[in-house]
Amino acid sequence: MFTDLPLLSLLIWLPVFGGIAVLVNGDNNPWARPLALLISVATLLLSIGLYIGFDNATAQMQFTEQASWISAFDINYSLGVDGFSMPLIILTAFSTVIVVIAGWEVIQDRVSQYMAAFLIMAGLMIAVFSALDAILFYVFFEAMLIPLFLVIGIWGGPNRVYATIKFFLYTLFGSVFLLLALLYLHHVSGSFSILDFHKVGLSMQEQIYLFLAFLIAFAVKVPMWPVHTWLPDAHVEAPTGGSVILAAITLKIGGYGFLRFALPITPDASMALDWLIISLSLTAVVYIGFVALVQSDLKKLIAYSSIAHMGFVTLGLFIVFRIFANSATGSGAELAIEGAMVQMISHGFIAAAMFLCVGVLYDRMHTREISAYGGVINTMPKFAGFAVFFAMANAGLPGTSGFVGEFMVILAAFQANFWFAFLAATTLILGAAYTLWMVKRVLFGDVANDDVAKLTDINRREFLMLAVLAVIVLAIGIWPAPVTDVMHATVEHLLTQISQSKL
Amino acid sequence: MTENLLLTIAFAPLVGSIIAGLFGKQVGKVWSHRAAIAGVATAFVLSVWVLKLVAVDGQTYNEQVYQWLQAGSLSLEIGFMVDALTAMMMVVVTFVSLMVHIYTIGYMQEDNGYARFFSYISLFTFAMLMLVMANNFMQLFFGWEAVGLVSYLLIGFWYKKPTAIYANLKAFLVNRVGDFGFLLGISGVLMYAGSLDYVEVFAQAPAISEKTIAIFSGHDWSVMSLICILLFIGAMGKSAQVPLHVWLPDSMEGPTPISALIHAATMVTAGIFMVTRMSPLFEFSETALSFILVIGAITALFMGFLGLIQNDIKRVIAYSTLSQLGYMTVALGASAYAAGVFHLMTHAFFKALLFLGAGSVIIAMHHEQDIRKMGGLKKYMPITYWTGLIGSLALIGFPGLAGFFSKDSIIEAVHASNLPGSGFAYFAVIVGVFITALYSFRLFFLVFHGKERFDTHGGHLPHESPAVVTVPLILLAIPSVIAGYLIGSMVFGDFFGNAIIVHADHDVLAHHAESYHGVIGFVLHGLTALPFWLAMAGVATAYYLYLVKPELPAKIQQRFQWLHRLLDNKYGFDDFNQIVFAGGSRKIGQLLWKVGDQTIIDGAVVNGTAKTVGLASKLVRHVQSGYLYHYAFAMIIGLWLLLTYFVV
Amino acid sequence: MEQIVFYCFASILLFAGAMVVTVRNPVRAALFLILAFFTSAGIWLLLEAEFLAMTLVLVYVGAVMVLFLFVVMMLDIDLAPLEEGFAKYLPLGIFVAALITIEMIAVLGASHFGLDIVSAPIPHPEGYSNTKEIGLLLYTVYVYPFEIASVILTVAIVAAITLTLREKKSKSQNISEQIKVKAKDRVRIVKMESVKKQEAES
Amino acid sequence: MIALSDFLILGALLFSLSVAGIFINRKNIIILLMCIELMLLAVNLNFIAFSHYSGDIAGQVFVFFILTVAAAEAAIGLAILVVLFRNKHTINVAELNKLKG
Repeated sequence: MFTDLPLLSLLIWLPVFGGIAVLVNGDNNPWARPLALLISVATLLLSIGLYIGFDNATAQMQFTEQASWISAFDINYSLGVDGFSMPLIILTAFSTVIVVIAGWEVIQDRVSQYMAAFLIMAGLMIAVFSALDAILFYVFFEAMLIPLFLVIGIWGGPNRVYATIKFFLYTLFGSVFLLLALLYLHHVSGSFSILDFHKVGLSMQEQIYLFLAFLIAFAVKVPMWPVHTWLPDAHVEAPTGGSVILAAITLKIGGYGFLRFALPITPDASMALDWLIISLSLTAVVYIGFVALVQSDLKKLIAYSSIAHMGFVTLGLFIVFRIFANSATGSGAELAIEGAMVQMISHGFIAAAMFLCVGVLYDRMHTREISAYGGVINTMPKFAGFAVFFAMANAGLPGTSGFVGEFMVILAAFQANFWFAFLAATTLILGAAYTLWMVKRVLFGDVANDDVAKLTDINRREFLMLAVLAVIVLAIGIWPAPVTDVMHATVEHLLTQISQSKL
Repeated sequence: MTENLLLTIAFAPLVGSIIAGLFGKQVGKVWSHRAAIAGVATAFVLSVWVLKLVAVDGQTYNEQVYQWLQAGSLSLEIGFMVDALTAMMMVVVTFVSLMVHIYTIGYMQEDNGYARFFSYISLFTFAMLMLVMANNFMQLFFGWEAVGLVSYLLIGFWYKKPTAIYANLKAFLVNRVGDFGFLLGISGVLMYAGSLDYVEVFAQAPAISEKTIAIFSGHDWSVMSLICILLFIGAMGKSAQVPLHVWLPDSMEGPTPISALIHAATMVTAGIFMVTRMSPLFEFSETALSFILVIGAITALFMGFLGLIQNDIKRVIAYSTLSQLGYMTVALGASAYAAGVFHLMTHAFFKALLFLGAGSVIIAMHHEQDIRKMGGLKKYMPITYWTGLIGSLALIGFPGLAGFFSKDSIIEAVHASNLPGSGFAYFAVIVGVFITALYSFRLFFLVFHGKERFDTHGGHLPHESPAVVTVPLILLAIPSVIAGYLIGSMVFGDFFGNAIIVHADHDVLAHHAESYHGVIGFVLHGLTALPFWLAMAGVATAYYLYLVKPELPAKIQQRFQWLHRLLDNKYGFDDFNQIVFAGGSRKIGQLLWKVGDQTIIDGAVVNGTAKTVGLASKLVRHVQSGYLYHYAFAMIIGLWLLLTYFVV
Repeated sequence: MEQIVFYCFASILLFAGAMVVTVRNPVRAALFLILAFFTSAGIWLLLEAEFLAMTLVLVYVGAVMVLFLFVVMMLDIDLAPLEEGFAKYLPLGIFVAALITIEMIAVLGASHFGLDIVSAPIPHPEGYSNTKEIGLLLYTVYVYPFEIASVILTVAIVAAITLTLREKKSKSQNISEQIKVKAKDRVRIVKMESVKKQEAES
Repeated sequence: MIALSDFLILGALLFSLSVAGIFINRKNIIILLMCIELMLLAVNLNFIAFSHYSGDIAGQVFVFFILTVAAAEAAIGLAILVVLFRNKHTINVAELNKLKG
């Protein structure tokens, strides 16, 4: 039933045109919010259709669509999803709903523009995940930045200009190299199809250069140490919705890029340079863990914790070569890649929830300084319950989704090298330390000041969005199989791809 | 045994927890505790049934409930495994938990977080059951962390108390250090066994013990030793072994019922349970066993000393718990797993009894916990007094009471062990007996005998606690007396069957089993043995120091000031952790953030690039003067240059 | 004969050009520019470009230069500051100009474009019309550029007018507004205590 | 006969004169405009001379276009000048540097 529809096109263009419709409606229109909600929910429902119609058994691209776009350069409008992109698309659609709800009362200024920006962004991000043509991917990859740039630049905090420019320049800097790499690949393969890129043979030197180009482009997005400093600034200045999308989706594009481009196109270079990524990832986990510990700004702390968590993603993706070399049992490589994917998805929910929690506090107190809080649990018990829950999830407590990815990656990392696992596992301590210390200072204790005493507990809207997230985080933690089942075939396919040398 | 039965046992407390926790306000106080108690009671009754099925009918169970995750050929599952060890733990856990639930009705009556408290302790019961019933490492880790979470929540139950929220953070983080090792150990198991299922892993154990791993290049370590030590680090965190013991005394900031349930009877014994469960692995590594033995001995002895100078009633018992956990660990190290678990069980009863008794005293004293401000409570609180006496005697190993059997079998086992470090361990446990008796009866005499030093609050004399408090005391006192008589089957018999595997060359208990001829003989033998006389000496010393000559302890303290200071600072562990780990990591964080992120990356690289571009533009901008004639001049010069180029 | 005319015109042209750049008064400069255009029209006639010579006189002298004169006279220009640095930059100007001249002559001089290299063209036959030839070319080969040029001119006209158009206050009526006016908008009735009575009483 | 080079040199001299004019009249924008007209005249002279000597009428067509564009340029230039003067009450180039970086 679903396969007859051009589902991916619908998923891309429904929010985009819906967003435009909201925008055209004007600011004073009371329908801006309900309309945006309607569109986002419709998108989510469509994306669930993707899940239902998805065939777990094959690694082939599914729901493919193909149309000529710029025939002179052989650029096509070609779409399709596999086990990597499908969950991310659902995540995107879901986050958009949450963002719309989160901005419901909070955004009073230019409502329709705000909603439209997020809807359009959702469409563009779904397009990034489903594009099978390199140029199409690149166009959406870049276009997606524009709404985000506007969101931070218009609804952001006092230092938003610095943050947006930093964010924009960083990411643009990276994507220039991506474009170069894609053009070169077109030159070699004679096509812009990503799947053709996967098949094209490349010499070691070519692969190294291409890999470095991909690395720069995607490392900025992930963000990996040391190109991570844009993220805390962007998060601090972004409005809550912006932070949610930034953490939940934008960072994932980096990880997705590694999966879609770097690993299959340049397997030999990935293998030769895996030490680089692994060391950067471990640095991210340990170094950033310590940095997060001393943050005095709530959002910065969570932003840094995001970087540390994304370190697990890149770690999981690039330890596979070492696992192949050590191959004790053979299932470590699957564990690593799937762990990285699960970590991405779970981080999407948890980081979103954490930022929403900060947003709830910020809406009431208008400060993000940890020292301004204390004893919030006394006045906001329901909120505190959620906050502690998400903090525990952030610290990787079993039974929450935060545990699954970390657990899988650490298990796999041990098979690559004991010390990888050792350093990665420090997150158990560091993650708990920075998260729970923050919880202690913000939530627990006696009421710290009059402002805290005047706080009101979360309303139904806030309760709803946090509860939905909590249920999902719990569900994935208790039964992650539905998430991983969809990617088995794709992971197997990727592993055969990268285990065959292209030389 | 069916899956539904086990699911009911595990989930009944969870249902109770959810009702009390999420709907506590709607259903009210009474229904909150009814729901929670109903859940736990169901679990207890069914657990007893399971124990009967295992012990009498000889059934075991090991099935998966559902597949948690699959990756490649690896399948991670949630499932239950029930054998004698599990069944015993289930009964102990649910029984103590049930007692604590009932007791809580009285103890927490006036607290605002009444329903929340019930929700937490029921949740704890669920988590602990998941831990003991697990049939694989992943689920074990789930339960492991879940009990840690509940412990965190309960220590910080009174979240307004700064010390409580400090203690709960500390407890969680120290536990996480243990979990760090534990998780690495699990990773090792997966790598070398290719599975996380107990049965499959244990089947692989002989093969794994052959392998080596080069952690530092050039040094080959035995994989099994590495895995076992890593796993044991997890146990050290949870079971509060030196140096990861620091959280347990502080955890007394939580309400007393949970001190009894979590921080004495059940959760802290999870490490002991885990090592016992992994006995098929640990048996292959003498290095690990030796390590366990030494760590346990250090804990048993040195934590006992600390109990001598504490004045907080709960802290004395907490240090006693630490010391007793040390005994259990020593038993594990000596491969006397059965003795360790046996002590775990008896300890669970009498330590819960002591804690609940302490709670009863605390209620009577209006939440005063300093034993220097008590005394002479015997006549006001007879039930508490007598149950407390039973608990204390059980603790010091008075012949005939539960603690005697378990402790004596441990001491004998250590004596028989010939692993490296067993000599020290034997010394530690023997001295420990004296120390245990000394601090136990110091506490006992100071609280129940002697002068009445308490503040009567204007004529309000202390009185006995209500029935919901005293009934659990009595119910716990019963097994504290009689549980020891199970020694015949549990330690020297084959109650545990295949649940515990001991290699013939370590089997210290088998040696004793030969000379074991019934309970009476064991008791009689105990009356002539060294530990008994040491214990009596301890009691006598306590009597002399605290009842006969109460001014003497202060003099001794004056005399040995350095020693007192050392003990008062708890050997400096807390200060060390505070300065080196907490302070150090904050310093590292500051350094990395300020220097690494802000100065080097942002300052030099990111903004440095921007500044360089800015500087260059500033220079170039001077060319763009805005004056027409400058541009005209430039154009003409350009023209001239072009011309010159053509001419030349 | 031709040479005499050429040198005559050439010297007048150069003189006029020199005066344009040196004379202080813009009006005079414009007038000298007109002289320069006239003489160069003469030189163009020597080159048998009758149509362009006429165009130059008609368009430039007749239109553009008149425009210049208008503007110069219309604007009340304070000349003093405009002459600053005249003497200061004179040497440099002459130097650069001389340099360019020398180099151009080196390239364009007799050694490359002398009579011996580029011979004089064959005179056109009787009945030859320069205008007709240009027209033929203009409306066939160059028809598109021609159209574009016309567009450019139109745009220029429009642009010039819009640039200089002053915003005048409209004198037109807004009838609807006039109708909507109510009495109370126009007349404000102020209530005052009558003072006369009291005066009368007192 | 008059050589082609004579015309070209005349054009060159005229051009150089206007270059010198731009230099020395650096403040007066009207004279600058006139110098540009003079420069165009020199260029046109070259075009016509070449056209004449090579017998190709196309050169004259170009002059025609140049005249057109120059007329447009003069018109707009003067219009800007008028607006400028109206707003700033000066045509001193030294004061017109508002776009300066």
